[in-house]
Amino acid sequence: MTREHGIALLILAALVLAIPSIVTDSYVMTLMIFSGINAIAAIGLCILMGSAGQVSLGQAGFYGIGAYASSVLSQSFGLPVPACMAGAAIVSALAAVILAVPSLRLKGHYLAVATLGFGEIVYIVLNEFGPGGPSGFGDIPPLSFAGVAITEPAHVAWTVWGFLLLVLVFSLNLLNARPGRALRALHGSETACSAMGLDIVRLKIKVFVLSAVYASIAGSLYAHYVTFISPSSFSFFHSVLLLMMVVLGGITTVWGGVIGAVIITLLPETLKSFEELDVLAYGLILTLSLLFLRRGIVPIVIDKFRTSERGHA
Amino acid sequence: MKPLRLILGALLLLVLTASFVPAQEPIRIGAILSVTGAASFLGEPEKNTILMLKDQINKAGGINGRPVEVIIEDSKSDETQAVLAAKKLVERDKVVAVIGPSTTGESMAVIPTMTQNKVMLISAAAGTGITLPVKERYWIFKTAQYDMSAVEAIYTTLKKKGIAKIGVITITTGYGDAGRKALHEMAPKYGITIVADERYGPKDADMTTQLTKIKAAGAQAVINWSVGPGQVVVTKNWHALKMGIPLYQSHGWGSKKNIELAGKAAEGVIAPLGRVVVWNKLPDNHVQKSLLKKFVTDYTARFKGEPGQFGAHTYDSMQMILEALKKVGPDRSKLRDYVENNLKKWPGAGGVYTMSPTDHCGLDKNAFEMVVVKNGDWMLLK
Amino acid sequence: MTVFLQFLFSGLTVGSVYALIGMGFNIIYNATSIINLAQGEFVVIGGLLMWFFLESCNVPFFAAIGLSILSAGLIGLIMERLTIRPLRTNDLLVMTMVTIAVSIVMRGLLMFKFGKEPYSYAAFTEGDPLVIGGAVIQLQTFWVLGITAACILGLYAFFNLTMVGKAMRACSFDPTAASLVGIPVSRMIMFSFILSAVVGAVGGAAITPISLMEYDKGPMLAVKGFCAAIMGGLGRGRGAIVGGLTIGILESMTAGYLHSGLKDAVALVILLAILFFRPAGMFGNTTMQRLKGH
Amino acid sequence: MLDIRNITKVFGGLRALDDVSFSVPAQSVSALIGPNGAGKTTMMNIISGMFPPDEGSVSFNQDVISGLAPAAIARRGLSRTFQHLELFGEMTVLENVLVGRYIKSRSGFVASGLRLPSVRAEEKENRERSLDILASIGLAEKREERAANLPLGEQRILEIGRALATEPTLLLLDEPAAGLNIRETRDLGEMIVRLNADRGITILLVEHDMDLVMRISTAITVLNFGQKIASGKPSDIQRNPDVIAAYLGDEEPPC
Repeated sequence: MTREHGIALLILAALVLAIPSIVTDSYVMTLMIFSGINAIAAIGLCILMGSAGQVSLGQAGFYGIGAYASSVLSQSFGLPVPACMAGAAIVSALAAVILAVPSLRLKGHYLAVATLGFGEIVYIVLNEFGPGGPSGFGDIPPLSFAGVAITEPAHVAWTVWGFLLLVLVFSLNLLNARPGRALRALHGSETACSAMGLDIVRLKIKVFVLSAVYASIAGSLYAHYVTFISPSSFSFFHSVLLLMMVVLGGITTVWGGVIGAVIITLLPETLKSFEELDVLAYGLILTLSLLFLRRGIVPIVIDKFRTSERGHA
Repeated sequence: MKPLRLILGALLLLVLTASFVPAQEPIRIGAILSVTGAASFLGEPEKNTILMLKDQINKAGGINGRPVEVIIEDSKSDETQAVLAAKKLVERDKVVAVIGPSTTGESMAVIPTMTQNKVMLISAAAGTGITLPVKERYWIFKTAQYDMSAVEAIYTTLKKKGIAKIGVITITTGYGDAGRKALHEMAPKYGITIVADERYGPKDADMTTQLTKIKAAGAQAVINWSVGPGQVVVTKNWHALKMGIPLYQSHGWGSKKNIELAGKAAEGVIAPLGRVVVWNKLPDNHVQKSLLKKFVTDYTARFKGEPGQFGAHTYDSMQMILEALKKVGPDRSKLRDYVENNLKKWPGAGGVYTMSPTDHCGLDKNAFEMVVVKNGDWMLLK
Repeated sequence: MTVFLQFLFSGLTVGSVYALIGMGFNIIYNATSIINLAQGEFVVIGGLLMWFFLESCNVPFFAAIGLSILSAGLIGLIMERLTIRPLRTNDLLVMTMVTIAVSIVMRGLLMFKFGKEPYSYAAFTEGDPLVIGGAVIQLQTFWVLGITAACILGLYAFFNLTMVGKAMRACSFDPTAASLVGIPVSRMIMFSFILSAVVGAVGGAAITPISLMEYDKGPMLAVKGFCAAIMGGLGRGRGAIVGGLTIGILESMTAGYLHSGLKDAVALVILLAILFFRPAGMFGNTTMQRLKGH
Repeated sequence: MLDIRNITKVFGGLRALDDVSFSVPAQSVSALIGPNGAGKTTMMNIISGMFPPDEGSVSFNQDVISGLAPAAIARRGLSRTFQHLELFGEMTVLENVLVGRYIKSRSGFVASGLRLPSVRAEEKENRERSLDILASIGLAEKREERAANLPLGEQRILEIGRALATEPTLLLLDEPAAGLNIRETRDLGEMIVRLNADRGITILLVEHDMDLVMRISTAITVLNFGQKIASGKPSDIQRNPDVIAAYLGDEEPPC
């Protein structure tokens, strides 16, 4: 991890600690919580796409598995929530391996459609066989740690953003060590990677699993926070939304996922005043940002910052 | 320097006088509706109805002189958005009560928020889980009839006609799923066997296959449970296949638009509909007649189209809240108590309500009339 | 047998629409390598505009079709001019995301203009459904099948017989070489958007009397059409047709013989299986795919 | 050390390699030369496992390696560079070399994410070794530069540095001097000789620059139209009439 990342993490950590004193409005707090949840899933997609160059249109599938598995484990078996989240992550990881092994032979659009198909299948299975079917099910135990329920909005925000910080630290550590460098190298040249002795297929499977586990954690947090879930929250649209977050924020750095997630989560709320036209405004803003900020917001800002720094030096 | 001081003085005066005028703080009611998204066919009439009632009450002087403000949040048919909307309404806008959400899933999703904050929610969705178990749903009411009641209305008719074997076709959404469960649950009680149980997606283009299967299974009637374009497509396919068995639709069928879209295919389709759809076919002495007449005429005059079944849901919840406000004032807890204890044989657009500490819906199968489509219009089924 | 025929007809009807959308994907993919996820919106536009001209403006039938096609082509042109051309990037991911954003804009506009309710109009020919071997077919189904066939033939003729069509094919094989021999590649890209919008719109106009049309039907149609194109091998016209019909029939047969709740899932599982065994689709040439690169 | 036995490779109807055999003795600087289209790069790709031969076999330290995946071959100590550069352009110079250290280290996903002490130790060692390599190839000062920003000559050298990081016993260099000026080529030659002498790495070189080949190599194999036409010491090759004829046909005589 470089010094810049460390500083950014510290600032973020300080902000997270200060959440209760900055945010007094519980509606804003809720927005923060959802942003954080989305950011966790987006970081996984960021690493998958930006580092390993794989596209996934089925990330909502893992998000859904995380939510459902964790809810069922905690509701039906009465296991403590952290254990359920870990269990859900294992289920998602297994699903990711099952999907990854055959799919990774596929390239580009074909891989995209395989992941899309996976996400849709998960959605249909949840709809048909999930507890509650399309209507979903509620009364999911709230987040808890060591038997103490976490329901106070500020505490939930701490939990979610705490997870986000952990995920960020883990990801940055990973990306700046042996496996992460290999992943980034994969994005650069697969030919050279194989000549360097990298086992490309295994690396790809592992990063796929990593992104699935992140999405799963996000899904579990969502389920235990809202305490009600139905398949519609885990449809293709959510996969596209996650993709949009990552592309808008910038796929080359995990911070892109965080910023993208916050923006995409807040955007519809700020557009409420457009009423009937909010869908239109949303689409226009997305189109324009993609047209003008095509490399993603974070990489552009970093470049601006670096050039201005150099200009002063 | 002088002109500035003058302006400042004028401004000060303006502010002072403004605060002296007894400008009444409006009473705020919240609403969470699926105005856009997959369930927008629900949210649209629900929203219009609320807007209309709000304007009417304000024109009549508001509640004891205080104007009513309704803050309508679009949940985009999405549970996450619904939760956000609930938090905003309850904690930021400090509303006295909340109407909606439009769907069962969204209603279930906001229940914890409402319960924690001790604010009454009058849902416009049908799911039984919304108001049951009543003990855990202290703050939650609903104005949509139970799916059970609509099913009972259909089954009563079937029994009368001597039909014992039916084919069920439902949409794969919460609406269709709830109907499907109710259909299965109630069938034994009426001696009805479900010989085929088919489903289709909300955007499917053709249901011929499912209907063919139902026919092959020897069903004596088809029951379709859906809202949106699916019910029209099923009707068209049913007609094209000349199935020779009657088609029953759910209470979601109650929009003239459906007859228009299905054309002559709709002839003979039977459905349990709320009286709001067939108000002009009711006898004059019916308790709901006059209020329905006013509701539908006003609605049609202001918005194109009819309020339909779903407009009736928010009509009733809005009227309940307004009545309670007049009686007990803008107190969250007193409003809830009033709705729970004081609405007995209360005529609304959706039926005649009797709320109690053990029933937070207050409607039964008598809220429905069995209606058949004849010559492009509704006819009460005799 | 009757039941089987009925399932087959139902599958063919739905499948031919998937095929048309799949072809729309291919036209743009061949010219630009972009997956245009706003393809479903072209179909919706076709259906809703047809309704607008027929029912709202009372234009005669053929004029209404002509006007719908013209307007759809114009919308395709505008989309290319305003988003794809200024973007000029090799980043296919960003381009594909832009098409998603554009589809949201289109949905917003359609909702604003047409509202959220479904629309329909009379079938192109009046009359009772046809009975073949005991199975019933609505007359409009023949229109859908006929229009699909006409589009296939028309596109075949266009790409093989006309100068513009040949030039577009040349661009899809090798844009650099095409521009070297003087083919205006960027204009060909523009044509591809117009053409694919028209193909989508025609399909939308034909299917609306059967399935109804509302502003937000696009994404589902796009996903199915995309699957059709992928199943047949991206960029292959013939592939999209077979892919679309296969998916349509698979769905119908699953609904008929297995369970209707699983029809989409089974179709997807088979799609995935095909991809896993033939990573470039049923007709995709793996070596071609490798040469064309990433 | 490397034995090429009767290798044949056919692309479409074209015999890119036709029954070619030669060997690379340990500690040598061997060269594979020939006019354009002679099949040199094809041979390099077959040796490194990029694609399998149609016939024949490749043995490395007495083990048959033809048919193995490129990564497996690399892990046996055979590394290579590319004629058309395959650097990780978005990564820094140092990171490029660190990727080369991949097979010589073992930290996995979880350990790295948690930054366990073992990972720190390994990272430290990898960094030191990589910096050593950069120092020895003269790129130490540019270690934080993006690889894509380097001039072509330095990119070629970086590819060699990255290959060195895998600690190979045999290094394949595919036209390392292409696009380099005379001075850069001379430096490159000196570096190759040094690698061979100091680190004991066997080198197999494909190169067009005859000057360089003749100066540094100890054994040369000549291909023409997929067939071996000569092999031997540089002095013998220079005098070989077949070789001269082949190059005259290509209008690019040796020396």
